[in-house]
Amino acid sequence: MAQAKDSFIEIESAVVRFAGDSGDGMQTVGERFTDSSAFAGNDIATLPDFPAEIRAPAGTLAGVSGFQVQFGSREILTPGDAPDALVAMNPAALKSNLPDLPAGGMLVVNTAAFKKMNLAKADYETNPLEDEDLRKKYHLVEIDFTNMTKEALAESPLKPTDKARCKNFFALGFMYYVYGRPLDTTLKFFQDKWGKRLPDLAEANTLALKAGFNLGDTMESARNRYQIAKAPVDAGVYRKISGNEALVYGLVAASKQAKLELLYAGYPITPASPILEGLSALKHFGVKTIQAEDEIAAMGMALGASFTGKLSVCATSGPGMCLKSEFIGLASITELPLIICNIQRGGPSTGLPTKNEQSDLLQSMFSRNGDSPIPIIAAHSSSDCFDCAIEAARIAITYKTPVILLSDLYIANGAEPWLIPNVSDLPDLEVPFADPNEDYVVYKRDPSTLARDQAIPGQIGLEHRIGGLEKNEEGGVSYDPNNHEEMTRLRGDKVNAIADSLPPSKVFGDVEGGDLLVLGWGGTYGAITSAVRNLRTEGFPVSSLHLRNLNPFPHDLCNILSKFKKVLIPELNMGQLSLLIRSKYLIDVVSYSKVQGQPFKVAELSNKILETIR
Amino acid sequence: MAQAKDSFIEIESAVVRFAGDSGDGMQTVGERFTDSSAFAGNDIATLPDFPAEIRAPAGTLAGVSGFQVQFGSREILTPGDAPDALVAMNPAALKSNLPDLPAGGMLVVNTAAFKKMNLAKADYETNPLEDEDLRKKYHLVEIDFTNMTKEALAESPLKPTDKARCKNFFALGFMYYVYGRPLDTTLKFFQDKWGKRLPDLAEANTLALKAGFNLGDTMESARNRYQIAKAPVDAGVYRKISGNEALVYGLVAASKQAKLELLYAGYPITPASPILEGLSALKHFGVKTIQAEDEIAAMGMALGASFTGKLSVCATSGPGMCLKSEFIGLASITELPLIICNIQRGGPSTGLPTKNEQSDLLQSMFSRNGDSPIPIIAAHSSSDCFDCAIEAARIAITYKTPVILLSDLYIANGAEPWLIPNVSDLPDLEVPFADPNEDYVVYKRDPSTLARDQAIPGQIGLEHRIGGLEKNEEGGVSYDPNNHEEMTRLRGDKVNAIADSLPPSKVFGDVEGGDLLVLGWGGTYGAITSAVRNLRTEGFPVSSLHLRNLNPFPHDLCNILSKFKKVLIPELNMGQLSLLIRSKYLIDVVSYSKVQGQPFKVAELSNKILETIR
Amino acid sequence: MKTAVTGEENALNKKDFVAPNDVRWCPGCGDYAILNAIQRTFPELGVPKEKFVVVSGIGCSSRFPYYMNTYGFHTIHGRAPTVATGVKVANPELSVWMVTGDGDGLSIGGNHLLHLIRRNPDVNVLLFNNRIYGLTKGQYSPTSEVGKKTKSTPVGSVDYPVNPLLFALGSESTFVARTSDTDMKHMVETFKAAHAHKGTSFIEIFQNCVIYNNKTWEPVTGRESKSEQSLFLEEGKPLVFGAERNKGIRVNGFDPEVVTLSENGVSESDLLVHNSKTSNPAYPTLLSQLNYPTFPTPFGVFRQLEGRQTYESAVDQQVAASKSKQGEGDLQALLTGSDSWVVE
Amino acid sequence: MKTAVTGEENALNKKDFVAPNDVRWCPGCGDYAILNAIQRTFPELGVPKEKFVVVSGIGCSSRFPYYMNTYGFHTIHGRAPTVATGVKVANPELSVWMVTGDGDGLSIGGNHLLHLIRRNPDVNVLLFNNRIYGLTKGQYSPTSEVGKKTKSTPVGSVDYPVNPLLFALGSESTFVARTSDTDMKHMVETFKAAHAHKGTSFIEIFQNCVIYNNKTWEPVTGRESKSEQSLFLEEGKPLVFGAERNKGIRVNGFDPEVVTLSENGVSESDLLVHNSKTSNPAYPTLLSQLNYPTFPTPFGVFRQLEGRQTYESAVDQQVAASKSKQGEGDLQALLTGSDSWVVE
Ligand SMILES: Cc1ncc(C[n+]2csc(CCOP(=O)(O)OP(=O)(O)O)c2C)c(N)n1
Ligand SMILES: Cc1ncc(C[n+]2csc(CCOP(=O)(O)OP(=O)(O)O)c2C)c(N)n1
Ligand code: SF4
Ligand code: SF4
Ligand SMILES: [Mg+2]
Ligand SMILES: [Mg+2]
Repeated sequence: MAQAKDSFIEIESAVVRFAGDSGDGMQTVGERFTDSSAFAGNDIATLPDFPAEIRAPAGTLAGVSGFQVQFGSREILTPGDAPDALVAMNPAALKSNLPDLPAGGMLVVNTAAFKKMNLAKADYETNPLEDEDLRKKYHLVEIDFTNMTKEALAESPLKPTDKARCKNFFALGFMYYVYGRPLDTTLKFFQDKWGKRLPDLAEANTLALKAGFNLGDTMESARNRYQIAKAPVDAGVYRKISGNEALVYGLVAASKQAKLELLYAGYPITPASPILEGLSALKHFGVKTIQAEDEIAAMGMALGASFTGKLSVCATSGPGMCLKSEFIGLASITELPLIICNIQRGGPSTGLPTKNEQSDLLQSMFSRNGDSPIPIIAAHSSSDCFDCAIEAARIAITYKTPVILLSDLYIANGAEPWLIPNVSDLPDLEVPFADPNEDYVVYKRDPSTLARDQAIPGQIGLEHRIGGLEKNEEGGVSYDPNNHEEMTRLRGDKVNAIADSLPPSKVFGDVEGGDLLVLGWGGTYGAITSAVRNLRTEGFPVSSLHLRNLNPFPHDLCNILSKFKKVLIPELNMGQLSLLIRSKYLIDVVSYSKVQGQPFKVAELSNKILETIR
Repeated sequence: MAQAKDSFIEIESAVVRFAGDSGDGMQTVGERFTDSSAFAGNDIATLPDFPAEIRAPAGTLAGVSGFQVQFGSREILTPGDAPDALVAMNPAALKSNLPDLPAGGMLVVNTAAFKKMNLAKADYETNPLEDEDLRKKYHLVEIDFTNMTKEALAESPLKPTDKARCKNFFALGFMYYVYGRPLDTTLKFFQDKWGKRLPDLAEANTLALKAGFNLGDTMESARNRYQIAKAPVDAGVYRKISGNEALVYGLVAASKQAKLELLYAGYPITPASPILEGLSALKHFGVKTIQAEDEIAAMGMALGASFTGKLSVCATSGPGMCLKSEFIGLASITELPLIICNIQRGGPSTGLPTKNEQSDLLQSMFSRNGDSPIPIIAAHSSSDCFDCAIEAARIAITYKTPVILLSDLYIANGAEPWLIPNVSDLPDLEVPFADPNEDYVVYKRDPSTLARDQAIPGQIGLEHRIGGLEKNEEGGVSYDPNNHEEMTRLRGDKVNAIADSLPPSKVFGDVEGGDLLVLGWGGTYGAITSAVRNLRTEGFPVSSLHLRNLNPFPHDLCNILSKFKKVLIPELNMGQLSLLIRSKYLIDVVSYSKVQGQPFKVAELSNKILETIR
Repeated sequence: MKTAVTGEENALNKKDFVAPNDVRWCPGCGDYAILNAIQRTFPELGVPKEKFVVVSGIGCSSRFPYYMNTYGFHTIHGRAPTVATGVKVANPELSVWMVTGDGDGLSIGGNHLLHLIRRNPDVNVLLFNNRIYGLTKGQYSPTSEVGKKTKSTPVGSVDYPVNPLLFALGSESTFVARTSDTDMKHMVETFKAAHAHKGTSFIEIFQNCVIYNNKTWEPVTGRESKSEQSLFLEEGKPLVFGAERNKGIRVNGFDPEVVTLSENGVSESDLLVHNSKTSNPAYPTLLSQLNYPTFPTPFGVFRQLEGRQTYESAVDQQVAASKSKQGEGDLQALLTGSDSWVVE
Repeated sequence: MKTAVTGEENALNKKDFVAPNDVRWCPGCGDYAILNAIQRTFPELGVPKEKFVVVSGIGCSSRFPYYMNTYGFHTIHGRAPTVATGVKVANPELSVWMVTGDGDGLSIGGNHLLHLIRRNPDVNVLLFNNRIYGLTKGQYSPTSEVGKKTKSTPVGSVDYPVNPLLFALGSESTFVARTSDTDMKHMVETFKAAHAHKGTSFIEIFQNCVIYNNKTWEPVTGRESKSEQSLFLEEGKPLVFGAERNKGIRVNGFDPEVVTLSENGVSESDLLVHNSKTSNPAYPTLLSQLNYPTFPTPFGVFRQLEGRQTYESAVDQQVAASKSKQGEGDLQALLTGSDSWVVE
């Protein structure tokens, strides 16, 4: 295995995980490593993973924070099943992350942290670094990051505690050496962030980063260096984007394209809060944001704004969705446009608030009393959140309906490179309101979309009343039996009519059918596509289809499903899409559930696929 | 058709509808007619139907209130598709009810009310009584109830307005004559209700009732009288009972049988309010009731009481169910027993609050975030609410889980005779709490039921904490991936384990299978069973099965379904049970939906059944 | 083609605000009088008809929007404040009126009402207090008296009631008033004052439910009792009441007491003088406790605090300030951000 | 076999209330001090350990029950008052303590808190006020100051804040107090007073969030500022404060003002004398408005009203009265009713 120093091993992709205490800045170094890799032309995918506590006691297992990034010269769709290299800044980080490191993996540890107290906090009875097996099983690299940082910063005017906090960048510098990453984007980051305000800090971090990098050069145990070529991506301008950022941008873009002011009302909840926070910083786009007293209020405010003709949005996560359901029913019966984003997390109840799951699909479908169908779409990756926001707005405005947009914690927090769209290429979303020169009929419908005509307050002669009691076409309260049945059917037909506007579904693999179709939705896209791609390369007759529209399903889905001998549906829940597909198409799909608060691993999926095709 | 006077025509069953203004006391006379028929030994079923407004302006169509009763010498399962006799106290009542009266039906009108103003209020341009077609089409009986009542009460000391209000009993007396009903139960009712407090009123009503009866004797147009033999029912003590009454009694009975105090928390909502009201009057049973500030609070209070080891119950209707969903998730993850009754009404949103529907089944299944399965049972008739309350309590206490009990407006308000159970025959529901002499493990499970061990505050040494974050077996907060998956599966398995405790399903008809199974649930039982019974009498190979347990389904359901060539699922919704059955058993069931705020008619169902078996 | 009906030449009148739908409250319900008062008030406010929006929750009272020929939204139980906030923030030019009941506003909807009031958008809140749940047929409400027997409290209620005015004061209200369905003139005056106030105006209206709680306010507002049991607040005037206007309210420390003028040397100058503009809420709080039978019940404006910014104008100002500071948002620049890279 | 640990011979101590779980608040969080104070208070209340139930909502503060070795229920956001009510009504013998945050209790949970307080069950409410959302990482809360910059208000918040004490007073509270995480002795005293009060006790606790709102109360409770900026309420004593105890609060009509003793002839007798038992809430309302920087901020018991029945005892009484009037319910008689008939 030994290689001549400084000779790079060319590899296709690699997975690095940084793990340490919540206070150790692991998210920051992870982000930097990602940026640097993206700028270097690799494709990337990331997985931040932090505890539910704000700052669990330092050094404890509960306080471990991690950040994993996969980068490569080919299309990277997931943050990777397991790290090739693990950086563990303290014993707790080692303890909770080591089980994920495959034998032979690179294990970088901060020896300074392996002191008695820290070991005890991590429930280690003996120092694991003294364990011979560890050395045998992994490529162990022991560095005293703490002291080496202190030495590197001997001249710095910073306080000792502040110096000590630079050790994460020392470690980052070392990993940059190992993976041949350029330092420049990170150095620029230091300048942008602290250059003006805290030049000493910028300087200290610069020194630490460089010292770490240089250490690699002088250290025997850093004997392997890896090189990853640029990924062959389409030409264009790229940026890194997280799902919540993409959602924010998509909503603002939709408001521009629809020529409607955006009003967002939300109540903080993990992992949806960054949407409220992001939009609050965009007031110069005419965006109004309200932090409501709760999720019910957020829905009510958004619905009020929708009544006045604004593009109205709220976002929350599962528990908040429970609270919105009564209002969603009102939005459905009054047929007002509204976008409701659910950034899913682990349930039920408060569940696992900082872990991932996609278990709110059936809730989205059925949380209301009565028959109250509404459209549902799901984003499949961080950048797809941008497109989904625009699609959700299109459906809401065109069909005058609340729309649920499903994202999840993994997509929301994870980041990937994004080919920045040209604003001039974005679709026109404008839909006219009722004409004040015509007689207004509240539930007069467009014959093709079945959408009702919306009139907005402030316009002369269009005064009218809406509400939650069943109405006849003219907008009067009606208890007429046949009218109720008719309106119920129309509300359903209208939602189904959305399918007429959907593009053909794109099967990845054998368009004409084959042995197995892996059907997915939401944030499992990367893992499913990677697994299917790998198996196809190996010659297996497997294909995949990833659904964006979950209600209604696209028209061609029935036909596609019928072309495959078997259908496998992997989901991070107990089989929710499965239930809908089985019921609708009467196909005996194989449901593959994982409910561990973690994304699918590509290997798990590959195994399941192989098992299914036997 | 003409018969000699006073000779009774023997018939098997009849349907009478009383209709008038909300202020006319139609519900009261309907109830009296029902009681009198029940005491006379007929089987009965009733359908009260009143407007959403408290007192819509007198005489208007919006203010019409109706009460329909079917009574017979055979088993009566529905209030009847259409009336044989309609009593219309004013033009508005005539207008809105006449479409339901089949040609040849008896039409009794209060001529005094057919004055210009009343006609206008009912949107009649001419007096319909002057229309020759009306006479041709129906057996029209015109009586000036208003004046005849006045005359009959000439001697009464009541005020003229109070006298006028006795006309409903005059009309009732007349109908008693027509259908040969005994007067005594009604006379007793007058004495019980007013004999002491308002003897003049009791006397006046007595006079009016008798005068109405006597009028029949002297009136040419009352030429037909009908006689209905006693229904051949099991021996025993009977009473009339409505669904909400039965629920109240069932809950109290369950609390006795479980040896647990009953705590009920509720927020008023139509049609569930009578449960709060009924239980509030039973404090001498140790029942505590709280009128909460809303449905969320009601759930929280009930859950708090459940934590202390009480039998906890709340009841609401659809919109209130929306509000409870977050708390139901908490009840599910903390595994606390709780009964949540949903008296369904027309949705979505506020919908048709005084009309019937069974459209909250999927909401019951899926309203929560995350995978959060909970048991669901549905009552199929008014008296069945008693048994269902006991069954819900059994499941909740035995399996430590929230249970949803579905009833509906039709069952809740409608009444039927009930063979009063012997208290000593009721099941024992007692389940022990955790033993203070053993070490307590919060999620230690009973191996057969999978229920956890519940310990209640106040007991020494069993102190513990529960909550909405995922827990490990010991009750500690756990973010461990495998633990979460394990707990999620256990919660699901526990609910499924309930099926082990269910009795075999009873197919009505061909137990060995056949051409068609009509599968139903909830309040459609009477209509489905009547239709199937009638068709079987005519020789058609149709059978039916009515589900009480909707989650989990009984084990034998799969086998039963597989024995029939076709399965028809009639529902007062857009096909909710259908969806669950299709998904679970992959059977191409025929869904038959009616969403008109009205129960199924037997004829509609019969037609659909015939169409389905072709 | 419809034309605007505003301005002098084309003055609005009551009929303009009568919706085509039949009004469906019980005959004799106090809601009719309030509807009437609003329909008389609106034409006099100088607001074009199409700018009115009436938002309500659920309850008998909340059917109100259906009977007003304006834009209207009959929402869900208890949530009208949220919809009203959304409407007002989205379009501050609209004149937003919210109708709620004692159950809708103070039972299920208390939290939203609290937050509406403290945020202070320019919304006029009319709380119809009949001390009962009308629409659900007669259960007690959060304003029902202790011991009240209703359908859900056959042996009397045990919940200590909410005082709507004290609640509003506790919610940092800038305008708190009380009026009664029995007093058309006073209602119209009060509604006009509420409209004139910039910020959330909270008005409790004593309303009679003939069916389930008949005459609940009769001891205070009834023809016979009114002069002795009602106290009409007038700005800058001493708190005087009584058929002969010979009684008044005096304070003793923080304890109010009823005194008779020219008895024991009491004169008008000893009485509390009504000042709805004190910034400390202690005075209106004290007033809110004057209740039948110990005290006459005050009607009028308890509190009117000027100068607190309305929520919608603060939101608008931040938008305007951001635009002027950062320039009108450039979507392409936003999407591109500062850390993009080019792949060729 | 476990044995009871009550009574003199077997006195409880702080350790009995320390749960085995690791405490997971941020190092330096004010919640630690409050936990400590409660763990010191409980053993001194004479309540057997197994009778304590701690109920909370969601938030950093609401993790509290996990750290107390008592019965505990960590419920859902904003709903703890409902669960606490259920527990207390179901079993009045339990000593129920509710922990909530400024977001949990006053944003999403305001309505339940209002109704808990006005119903007056004997529940002790601890509201940890750090004027921020801790657990969701730093958005403003309903108690945050206007203009506050947080994650969700990058250019400052525009919502006028809720005053927790005024809110409680507006909710008909019978016991209102304030204490601070910086003052162990005062916390323990206040918690004991709350326990002693029969009815709902509402306590606002100034709490520091080191991470998202560090030193928010420093100007009032900080070592340097405390003596000049804090006013400790003592029953029957004049409102005096200051390092030299030479300042006091006087009223002018209903307007409070700060005066210096022995300046301009001001003496103690001119000052307001603390009386937590006035039945009219005007006085505690006035106190609730004394705030930094214009006034010293009061700590202690603002209001303590005796004599209002607790909710659970009223419920129990009705049950008992019904039993003694109608006799213990007979199920068979209930089922049979009065209108049954026999089929033979
Ligand atoms: C979520 C929900 N819960 C309960 C109801 C039933 N409900 C309708 S109106 C009402 C209360 C009405 O009382 P109030 O607000 O005082 O209005 P009023 O009818 O007296 O004018 C209730 C409980 C509902 N519609 N929705
Ligand atoms: C229904 C629901 N909405 C939102 C959240 C997210 N959430 C958790 S705690 C919290 C607020 C915390 O603030 P506070 O009550 O002040 O407690 P602190 O953390 O400051 O102690 C929020 C919004 C949730 N858990 N549930
Ligand atoms: S029930 Fe009462 S409040 Fe409702 S409409 Fe009738 S009188 Fe008015
Ligand atoms: S975030 Fe703030 S309130 Fe929460 S634990 Fe940390 S310091 Fe305490
Ligand atoms: Mg009311
Ligand atoms: Mg807080």
